Amino acid sequence: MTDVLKIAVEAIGQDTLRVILGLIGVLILVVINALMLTWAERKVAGHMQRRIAAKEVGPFGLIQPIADSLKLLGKELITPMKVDRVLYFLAPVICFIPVLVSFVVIPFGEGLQVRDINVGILVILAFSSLSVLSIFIAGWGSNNKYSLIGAARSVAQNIAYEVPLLLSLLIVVIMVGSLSLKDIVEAQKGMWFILYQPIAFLIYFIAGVAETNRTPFDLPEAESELVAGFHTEYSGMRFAIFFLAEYTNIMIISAVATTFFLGGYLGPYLPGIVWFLIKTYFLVFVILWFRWTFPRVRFDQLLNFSWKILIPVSFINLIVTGGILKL
Amino acid sequence: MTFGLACCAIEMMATAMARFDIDRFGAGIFRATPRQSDLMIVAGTVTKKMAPTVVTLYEQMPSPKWVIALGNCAISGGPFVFEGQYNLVEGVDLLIPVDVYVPGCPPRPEGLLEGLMKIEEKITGKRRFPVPDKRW
Amino acid sequence: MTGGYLFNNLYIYLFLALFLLCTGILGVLFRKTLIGMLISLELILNGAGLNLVALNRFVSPEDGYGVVFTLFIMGIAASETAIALGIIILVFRKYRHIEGEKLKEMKD
Amino acid sequence: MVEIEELKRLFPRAEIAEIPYEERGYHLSIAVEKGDIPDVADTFAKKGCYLFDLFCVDYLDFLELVYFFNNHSAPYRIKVTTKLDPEQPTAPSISRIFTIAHWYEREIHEFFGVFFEGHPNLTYLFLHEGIDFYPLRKKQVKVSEEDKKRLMPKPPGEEEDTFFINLGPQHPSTHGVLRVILKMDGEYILWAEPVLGYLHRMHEKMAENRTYQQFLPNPGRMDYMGALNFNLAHVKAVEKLCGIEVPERAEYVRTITCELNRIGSHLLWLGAFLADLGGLTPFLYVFDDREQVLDILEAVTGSRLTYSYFRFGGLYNDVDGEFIEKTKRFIERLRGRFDMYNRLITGNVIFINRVKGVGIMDEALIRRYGSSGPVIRSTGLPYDIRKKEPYAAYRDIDFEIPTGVNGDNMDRYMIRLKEMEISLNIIEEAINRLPDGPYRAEKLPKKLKPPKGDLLSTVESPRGELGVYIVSDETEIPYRMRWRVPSYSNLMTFPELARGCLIADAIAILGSYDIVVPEIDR
Amino acid sequence: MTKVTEIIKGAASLIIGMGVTIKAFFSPVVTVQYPRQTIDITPRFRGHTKLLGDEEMPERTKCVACGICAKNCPSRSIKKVEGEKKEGEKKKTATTYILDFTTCSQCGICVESCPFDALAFSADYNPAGYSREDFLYDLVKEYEKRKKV
Amino acid sequence: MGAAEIIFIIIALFTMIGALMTVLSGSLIYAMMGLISTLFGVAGLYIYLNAPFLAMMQILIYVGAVSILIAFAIMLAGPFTMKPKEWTTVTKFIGSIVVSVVSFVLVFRAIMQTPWVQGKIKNFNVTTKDLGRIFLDRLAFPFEIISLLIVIAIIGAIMLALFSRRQG
Repeated sequence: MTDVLKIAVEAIGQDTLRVILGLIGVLILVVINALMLTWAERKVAGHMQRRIAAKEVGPFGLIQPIADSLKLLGKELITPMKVDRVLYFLAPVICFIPVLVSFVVIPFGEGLQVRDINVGILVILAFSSLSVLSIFIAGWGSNNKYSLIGAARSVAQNIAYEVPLLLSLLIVVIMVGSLSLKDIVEAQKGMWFILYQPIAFLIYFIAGVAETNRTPFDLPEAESELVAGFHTEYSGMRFAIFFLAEYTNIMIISAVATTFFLGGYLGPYLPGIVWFLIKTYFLVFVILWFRWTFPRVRFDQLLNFSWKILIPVSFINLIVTGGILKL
Repeated sequence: MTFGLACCAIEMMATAMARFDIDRFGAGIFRATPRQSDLMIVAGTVTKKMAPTVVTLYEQMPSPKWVIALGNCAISGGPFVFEGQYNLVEGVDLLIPVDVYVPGCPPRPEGLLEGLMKIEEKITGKRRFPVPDKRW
Repeated sequence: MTGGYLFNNLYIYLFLALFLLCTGILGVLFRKTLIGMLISLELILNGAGLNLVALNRFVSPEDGYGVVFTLFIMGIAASETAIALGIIILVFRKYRHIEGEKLKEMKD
Repeated sequence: MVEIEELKRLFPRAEIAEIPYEERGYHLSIAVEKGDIPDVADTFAKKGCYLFDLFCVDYLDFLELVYFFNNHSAPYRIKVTTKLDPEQPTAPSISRIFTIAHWYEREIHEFFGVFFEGHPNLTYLFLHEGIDFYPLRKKQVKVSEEDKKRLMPKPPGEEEDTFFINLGPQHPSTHGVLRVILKMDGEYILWAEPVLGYLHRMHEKMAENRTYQQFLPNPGRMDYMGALNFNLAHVKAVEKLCGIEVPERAEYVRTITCELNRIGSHLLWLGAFLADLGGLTPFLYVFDDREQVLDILEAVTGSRLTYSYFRFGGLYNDVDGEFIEKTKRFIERLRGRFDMYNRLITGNVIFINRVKGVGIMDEALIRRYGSSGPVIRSTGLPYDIRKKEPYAAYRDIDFEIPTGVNGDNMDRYMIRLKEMEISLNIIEEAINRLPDGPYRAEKLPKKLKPPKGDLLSTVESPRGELGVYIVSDETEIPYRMRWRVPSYSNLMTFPELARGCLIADAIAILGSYDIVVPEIDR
Repeated sequence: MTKVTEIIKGAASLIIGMGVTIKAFFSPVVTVQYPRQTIDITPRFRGHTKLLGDEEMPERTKCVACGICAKNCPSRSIKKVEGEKKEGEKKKTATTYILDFTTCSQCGICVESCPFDALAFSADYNPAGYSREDFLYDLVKEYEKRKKV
Repeated sequence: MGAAEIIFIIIALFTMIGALMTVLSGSLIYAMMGLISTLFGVAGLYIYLNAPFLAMMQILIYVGAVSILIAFAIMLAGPFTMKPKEWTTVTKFIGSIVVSVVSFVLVFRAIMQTPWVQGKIKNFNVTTKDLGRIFLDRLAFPFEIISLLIVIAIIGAIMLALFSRRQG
């Protein structure tokens, strides 16, 4: 049996047990993070609008997200009549996979990483494309015109913004010479990459906000235009999973930005994980801040912005960086 | 869910705004789609042309669900009832079951908040919030 | 045959690659719409890729040519899809359908 | 612009009479045969007039179609009437000359049963098939089978590659219960058609059942955002009809409160417009300011939204020193807030890109539709009833009318912001001049029985030109009361502006009109 | 080059906008926490109507059940006004005065038209109930309840 | 049978079922779903073949780009038609099956009869660095050609799009 395990381990990777435990940890983290963020979103929104927001349920309204999720659990699961059942059920599930997988490779602290894969960043990028797929399936399966428009928008948006996102991360990969997230963090011991590559950071962050479908790029669910976009027909727990995935995506985008540009878990005095969380949640706060400040861009402007500004700029950045590194 | 029909919708918005802040009770997220709503606030006159839509929307909401009839028009047709009227549903409770009625033309935002607490009272059986002094 | 394990067996990979190839051929032959054919084509390409990597892994593990050529295949597949998409949309705009059989004019 | 001699020469069969404007609210009355209507309309269209209103009055013996024409340069309101047979009412359609008549004629068709020859689409606009009589006829007349067939909406033909979207009746951006059918090609709109009547509350029918006084609460509920302006239009009309003098103090208070109401309305529009564009936070900021307006108005009128504060011959109750104090403080506060709005919204590059060059209107379009208010001021027409036909205390107060250049959403936005500033100036001026005296006319008849006749009263509501036309028959109850509402003609330009737009732009355009649906549906 | 300056200007405008919201984030909230706090209701607030007590005889209201208000009401909200003549008094005294608040439009015509000034607006600003019948107020009874408080 | 083997079998079955679904399902959207599951299955097989980089690239390119493009095509070509008719005539179907089965049998025999020479090194381990070396040293010319091909494809796609826009 040990023999088998050894070979299994050899075949799959390292320590299966560690991965499984890590996955459970990640799951808990994902849920807690999403709950926290719904609360934070309300509070940030509230205070930016000079009101209190969630307050009456629990101290500072901290119990509110739990109460909400319990409520959503208790809701009736409606399956609308004309939906494509398989796709309708599948979409929230698919939506959740990339979220889980991405967390596996993110280094939360020194040694606090579920699994250091030597193609780590590729894992995140590869699986993040799945979330588009889930939006597409949700939109298609819902048999609702608003959902379908939302899905179409989402697909186009993701194609457009995946490119600058990749290119700006590629710059850092070139500088480090490794695809492993741990190596990237370790390479920033002297200086954070944001100081070398502010433009890349900006492009990554903008594209990241677009990838998570947040304002000002929240076209797939643009409320004033498409009611609720791709999840118009979803209710109860299925809707909650979309919600969960959205907030976790924000977290991932911020976490990757932290790892790539802000020195990850590096920082004086405090333990690594604290630094990591501080940096990540600061970026999350900025994303929330965006949402409660800006109006939404228009669809064609969104695409033009990516194709005409972000992609050329990041190409130039890439070429210049490559040239400087070789010289 | 946002379901502003008429005048009262403005007061409903006012309730969500900074001065009254319905979000304190965790009820701040007005969803535009019935699938994700728990409470339907019918704020305004329901006409006969609108009635089928109201019913559909109510049916599209996942249970458990509640309804507040906000304003006199939604309760009984309000000031628009007269003999020979041809386009009014005289009270939304003729179409869908209503849990709490908030009268007024339009009701003040406090009225809506009070209605919300009444809903909670109906669900849990007790009132968590202090009762403000009754004014005469 | 290396080892007793299924996943260390060259033949199983070859079999899977062949399976993908044949289903792909099946799809290309009988699918009605152009998109359907395109999808089936992807299956064939995948089969080829799998074949290459498996042979690379078991027959000549010293170098990575199979892997590299699979990457080439991916590049080709992506560009092929882009072009095919363009053509399909063009056909759709012109004929209002995307059914391969009905496109008699293309033969002339 | 319009000369009587010329008209007499052109239409020898018509009865043309000059009307004392001060008493009746319009200048010229022309009675023509129904066959001449298209010619008359054509003449006025060539002279640069717009169709102010088109409606019908049922006199039992005959139906009277009333056309009101006006022009934007100097108000010269012309009433054109024609008599129709009540049994088989038919009239020629003028929807080809004035596009807005398309909808007015549909309205008359379903409410009176008048068949318009040459009208392309006489289907239900306000009503639905459950109502099988013509509601506004004095005697109950059943809808004929033939008419019923005509009224049923024709399903628009679905072609390949296009699909239909129902924007509303329950949709977050329609500000109420407006339904717009959009025919889309992907994200682009090919064709749009508003469907009204989801909030038709029968105000005009109700007016025929209630005394002038009992109708007081209604206008405020038509346009709950500009309740006081609507209230004023009604009160002003009845006062003119009965010859009631209004004390000067009341006039000034009316001006102040109306302007406050206008600010409140524009503020809400600002928030709602931004919410349509996806920015929610400004909505809450404007409500913060709006609550101040409401506080001021509530302290004097007792209500937050539907005030019904003006009474015939004056006001419901007087304003006090506290009101003036509060208003002055509010003026200071709001002036300070404009800078914040400019930083948050006006300068924002996303906002600018969303609104600039979208929904461009020009003068010709406006003339065909007879739009009014900030919507037309954005094209550069300085047309404002407060200035052109001054009422209340606007006679004494000098103010400028902001105009735009391009007629796009940006201009409409800028004009409304500017109008708020100007309203603040007007309020300040009016407060400084506020005379002492009674707030209500002393001698008021116990029962209002106005003399026989008709009258038009116009007011500049926050959304534009509001008109009330009253026909009195010497009883306490109006014989016919017609409300010409500004949002109606503003909204109807939507199909034309939305064509070829992205859906996001269409929603921005819809938001920029500042429509209030109950006002359109009445 | 103009494009670059445009982009920079645009970014600057966005940052200015963010400055506005972050300033609001750290400024005090304007929320009035109903039901823990309440807004001062203005004395002119128009709630439903109430009957005023007679100054001379506080046990009875000023209402003499003449029915003028019911006649003038635009939406026939005042359902029933009844009174009886007590011995030794000149006028009738109202015994029931039923107001159907659900059709009231709070316009104030009844208050204005009352020749005895017996009606006024109450400051009952937050009514809510479980059925329509909750708002069929009998104003005479309301008056008696109020007297006790 | 270890855990790894069970997972391997599951992945293999997943791939095969996905492939069958791709060709046999009636609606294009399900075909796409089948393709995606096949792609994932193949990616899993690549991991078993010690090529994790390739597996990730497989997902990134195939799932992230190719299938999204296909989704786009489905959406553009068949707007709001949930299930475009896919089934063809029976004769054609039988013919196709015969062709594929015959080719399957023939190639399978060929595979089984070929004496495969197994490599000497047991641990196959090609790192990303090695791949880069191969690309830019020994296979620089094909790499350039592929790059050229992709550029041509991009230009061609743009041309097609412009052409179709002019038509529409």
